[in-house]
Amino acid sequence: MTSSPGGLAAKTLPLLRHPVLRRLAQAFFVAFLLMVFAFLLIRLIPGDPAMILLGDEATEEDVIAYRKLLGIDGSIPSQFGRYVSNLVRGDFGVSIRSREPVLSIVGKRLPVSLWLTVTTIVMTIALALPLGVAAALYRRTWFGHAFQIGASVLVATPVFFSGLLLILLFAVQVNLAPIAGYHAGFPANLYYLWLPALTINFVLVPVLARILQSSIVETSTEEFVEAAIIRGTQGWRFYWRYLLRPSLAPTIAALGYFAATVVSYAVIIEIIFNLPGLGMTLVDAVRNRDYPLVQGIVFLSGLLVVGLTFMADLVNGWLDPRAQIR
Amino acid sequence: MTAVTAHAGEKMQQKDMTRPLLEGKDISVTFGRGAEAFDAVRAASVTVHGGEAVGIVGESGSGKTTLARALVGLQRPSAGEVWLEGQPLFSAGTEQRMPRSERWKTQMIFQDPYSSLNPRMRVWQAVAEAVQVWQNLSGAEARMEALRLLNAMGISDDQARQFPKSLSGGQRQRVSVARALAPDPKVLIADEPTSSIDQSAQAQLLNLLRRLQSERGLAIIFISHDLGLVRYLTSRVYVMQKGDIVEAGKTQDVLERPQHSYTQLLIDSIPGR
Amino acid sequence: MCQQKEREIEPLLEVKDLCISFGKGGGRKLPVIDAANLSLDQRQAVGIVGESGSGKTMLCRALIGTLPRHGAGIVSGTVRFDGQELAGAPERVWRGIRGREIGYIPQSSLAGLNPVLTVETQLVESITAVGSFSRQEARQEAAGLLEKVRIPRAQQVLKARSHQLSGGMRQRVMIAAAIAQGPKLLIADEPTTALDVTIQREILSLITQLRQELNMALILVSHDLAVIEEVCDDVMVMYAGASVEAGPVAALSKAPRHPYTRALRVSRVDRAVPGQDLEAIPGDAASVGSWPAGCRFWPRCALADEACRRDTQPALMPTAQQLSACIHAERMAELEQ
Amino acid sequence: MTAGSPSIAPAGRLSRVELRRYWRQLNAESRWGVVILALILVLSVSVPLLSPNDPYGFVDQPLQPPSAAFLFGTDHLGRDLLVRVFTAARLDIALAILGVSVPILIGTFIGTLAGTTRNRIAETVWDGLVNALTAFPEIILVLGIVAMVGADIRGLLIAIWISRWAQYARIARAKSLALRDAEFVQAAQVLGYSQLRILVRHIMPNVFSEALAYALSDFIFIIVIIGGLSFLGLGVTPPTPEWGAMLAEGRLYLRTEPWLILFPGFFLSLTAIGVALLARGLERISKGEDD
Repeated sequence: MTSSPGGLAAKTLPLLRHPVLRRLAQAFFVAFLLMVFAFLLIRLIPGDPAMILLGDEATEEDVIAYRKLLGIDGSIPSQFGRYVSNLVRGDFGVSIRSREPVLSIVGKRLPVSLWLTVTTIVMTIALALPLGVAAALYRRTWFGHAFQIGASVLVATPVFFSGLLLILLFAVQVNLAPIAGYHAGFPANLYYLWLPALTINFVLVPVLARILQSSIVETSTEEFVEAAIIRGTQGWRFYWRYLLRPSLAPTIAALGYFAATVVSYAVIIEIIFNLPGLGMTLVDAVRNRDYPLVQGIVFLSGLLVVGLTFMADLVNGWLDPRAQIR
Repeated sequence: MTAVTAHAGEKMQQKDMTRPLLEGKDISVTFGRGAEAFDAVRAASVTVHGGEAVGIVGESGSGKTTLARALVGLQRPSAGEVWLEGQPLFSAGTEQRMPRSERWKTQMIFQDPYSSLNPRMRVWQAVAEAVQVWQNLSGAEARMEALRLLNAMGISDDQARQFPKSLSGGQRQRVSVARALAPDPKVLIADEPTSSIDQSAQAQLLNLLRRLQSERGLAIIFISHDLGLVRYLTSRVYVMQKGDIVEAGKTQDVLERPQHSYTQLLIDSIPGR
Repeated sequence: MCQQKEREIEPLLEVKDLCISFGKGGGRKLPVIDAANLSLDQRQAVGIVGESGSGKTMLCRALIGTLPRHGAGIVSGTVRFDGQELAGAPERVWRGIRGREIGYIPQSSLAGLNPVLTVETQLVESITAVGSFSRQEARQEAAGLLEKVRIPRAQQVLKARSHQLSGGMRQRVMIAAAIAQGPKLLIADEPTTALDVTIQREILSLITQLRQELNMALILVSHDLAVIEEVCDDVMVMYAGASVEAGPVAALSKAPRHPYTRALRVSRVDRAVPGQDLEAIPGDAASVGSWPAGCRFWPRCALADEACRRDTQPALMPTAQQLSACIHAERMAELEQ
Repeated sequence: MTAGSPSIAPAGRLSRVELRRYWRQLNAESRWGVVILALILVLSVSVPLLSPNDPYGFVDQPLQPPSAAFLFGTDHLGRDLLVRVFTAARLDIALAILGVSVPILIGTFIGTLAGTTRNRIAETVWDGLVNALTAFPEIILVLGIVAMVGADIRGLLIAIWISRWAQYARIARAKSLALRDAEFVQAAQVLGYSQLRILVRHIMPNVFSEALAYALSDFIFIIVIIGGLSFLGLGVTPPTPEWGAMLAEGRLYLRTEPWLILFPGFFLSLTAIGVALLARGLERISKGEDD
């Protein structure tokens, strides 16, 4: 992540020299711009959205009412002002279809998506860390070569295909997972979530393991590793202090970045596995041209990623003091 | 030995009467603002005459590179003026900028041979580009001229066809010199050009610079932390410490009778002393 | 008894006809060193001088047993240290040697310290590797080490990480870590390359003092002959993977018996006359993988003749007070005119 | 594996000798990538040309398993799956190339400009813009734009263009920031070259090579987005043959007629795998690894 916004702010506000506060200020700035983008999204609609929704036979009153519903009545600055003040008060608009507040729809559907995301990320870490370390340590053996080829193959296989294949294998042939569906409540939901999470990890784990692997390989050529070997540092202490810890920073940073990818893939995965999460809601909303609902979900998903990235940054700063001085 | 120094002295006297070719007057460079501001260079004045080689010595952080960058217009000084051939090129007071048409007169060779050539251009192209921009030649003529310049620097036609990555550090620095000479400049500023090349390549490069100075009458500002190099190549020297010029004078005098304790420390630190 | 006697005459370290290649297994081997010879006694200081690509760093790695990490290995030759053969020694043997018997200061002070650990953590590792110390004792020992390398405010430096220290300070910490286990031999690979001249002077004199205080032998690698002349008793000159001359510093500086050594001396600017050309070595240094046949130096040598081109790289032979790998060692006087 | 070089589409002015030289510089991974991509290109050109069957036409009973007459079987409407799979290949690859090429041009241009200006406030706003745009989960942003612009090929492409350029801008900006301090750029300034010349001759080529490397991995992502959105019914829609849309159709027959998803899915994956192998191979060559 670039640090320029914080850099400028640090010049003007001494408080922002603290790295955590600086990151926080950055996150808020980005969140504000997310809001602007979400606001602009609805202006991409060619023509009059109200007319599109109502058709040609709409009455004048209906069109005016719809414009109000969509927040596109009045001048652009006043629209934006209203939009922002509504958002701040937690009003994300109303679904055109169900007339239910966007926030309450999201509130109902979000837990499923969050569970999927969290399950996926936990699984990613559990799988990618050992795999990356092994791929680095056994780089020149058959395992290392198999890892390279296997990673390229898995990374390139689209989730909606690998998802179907996994259903074919685990749900149809072996019956270790349900074909689709969801049942709320931990830990029962894990039964429904492990296969979708695994599907996303088919793409994510190779990428992350590769980053960790090349980071470890790079670290291992550093002088300080040689110095540690020479002064006789051995065993787990050597691996943790000299190979893994200095290499984790880029991996964690990537993990924060991949939060967006997980949320992305979750959309398709929810459709395949029939999970009633935000992704499914979004796809339905797109099909139904439910503009406010689409707008709200796009904005909130961005906000979610900014939050996750912020957390990854914090962990990163703690792991690697070099990151703070940049 | 005596004949050489006498000759050099004579030359110096001659030059002292004429006005300097390049002159930096009271140049200051400040980085940052407010509480974090620090002066990289403080009111430094340097001059160089035609055909003269002048040294700037100092350790890392002394401001010598920043001063050089200010002289070629790569760094905007916060105060001071740069004069070339009696004409003001830049003045911090008027925010006047160095006109592009004047730039060719002062050229520079950089410290890192590995980043001073564009990795996507063949060696001859890098030189031919400079030739074409400044000498109004056709493509084929520029290529011939570039190869001629490169050959004079000891780069063969075969090497000129390569990309920089297949050249050694010493060869790259000589390519940099060829490129800097393409506009036929009057002043050449060399910023630690030998600090990251091997000793045998260093001797080749130093010979080249010395000949450019004595045979073509090129004025050279040689920046280094190594007093040995400065002693060999220059007749006058400025010693910099933490942004200030703490001592200036004829190289021989400064080395034999240093007035400032920092100069003395630098002299004592030369290996083999 | 008999062994005891032998040890008295045997040098502390003897490297004989060492060949090192990149790559594993048969087929594609790329030699980086093919005739390195080095000998050093207890408490002696020997310098290794050579330009980039001459193999001097690889030789150091062979002496601390880290060649495999760099994709290289010893092909032939011997490395005897303190009566023990180290060429091809298993990792188990190296663990008893590295740090304890042979200390090492790496090339670049910038990357020598782990950026995520404090100085204290790394020094304590060094200290506890040899004996059992309590945490408190180890910390005290670490502070003592920093004092030994003349670091003021040791407590503050112990808590620092590498990016908070200056280059000179980092290199002092590296020296402290290298001497922590009281080695008999200290290897310093270009320890001052990235440092300012004034700091370089301080570090070199620190190394010299510590060597005397702790009775260590020293191998100092540098591309600068002047640095070596200042610190060392003997010097070994490397060119393109081979030792080309070795002997007392004084002999090599007064009457070099290899044209390359001579060229290194006369191409220096220190004693050159301003206004006169330096006697530069023509051409470029032979790089790894493209060594010429015959004597490696012949394409750049004024003495070269048919014999130099035809034969293989000559071995070191005694001449005057030193060893030289030039078949025309006796004709060296010609070059002085 | 090392057998003769594959016939890559029109070689232009490249001579046979040169092709062979390039081939020799490649490592195993990138060679596999080239072979796979060449195979798919050849099949996607030749199969629809040579086959007597129409990708839209009814040719036999629906849901026939693969046989000698219909190598890939027939789909739920009785269309020849083989012809459909390779007609889809043409569309998917063309769309992916279109999807990559516009963002790389726009993004690199904007990013390089942003990287070469020295205005703190502009930089701050710029950083925020790119960070915000790249913070949106990619597919969600694409879906959002498609919802507004329209769920068809045009909407899909516009959505990809709007959402992907920022990645290239980010890469280009980082690279040009680094290049701004490179000594060869400073040398160009000292030589008095015009800003335009420095930008076009010295900065752009170096930025572009970095962007191209990214473009290969982006190609994979974009082909997944195209397939993914069509799979969701929001991109290319039936009856147009498109891999993702075909998977969506075949999904209903997953238990009983799995070949309906296996063939389109396999060739979609194989295309992406070919590009992935090529990208990885080239990356390793440029890094200087050759094991």
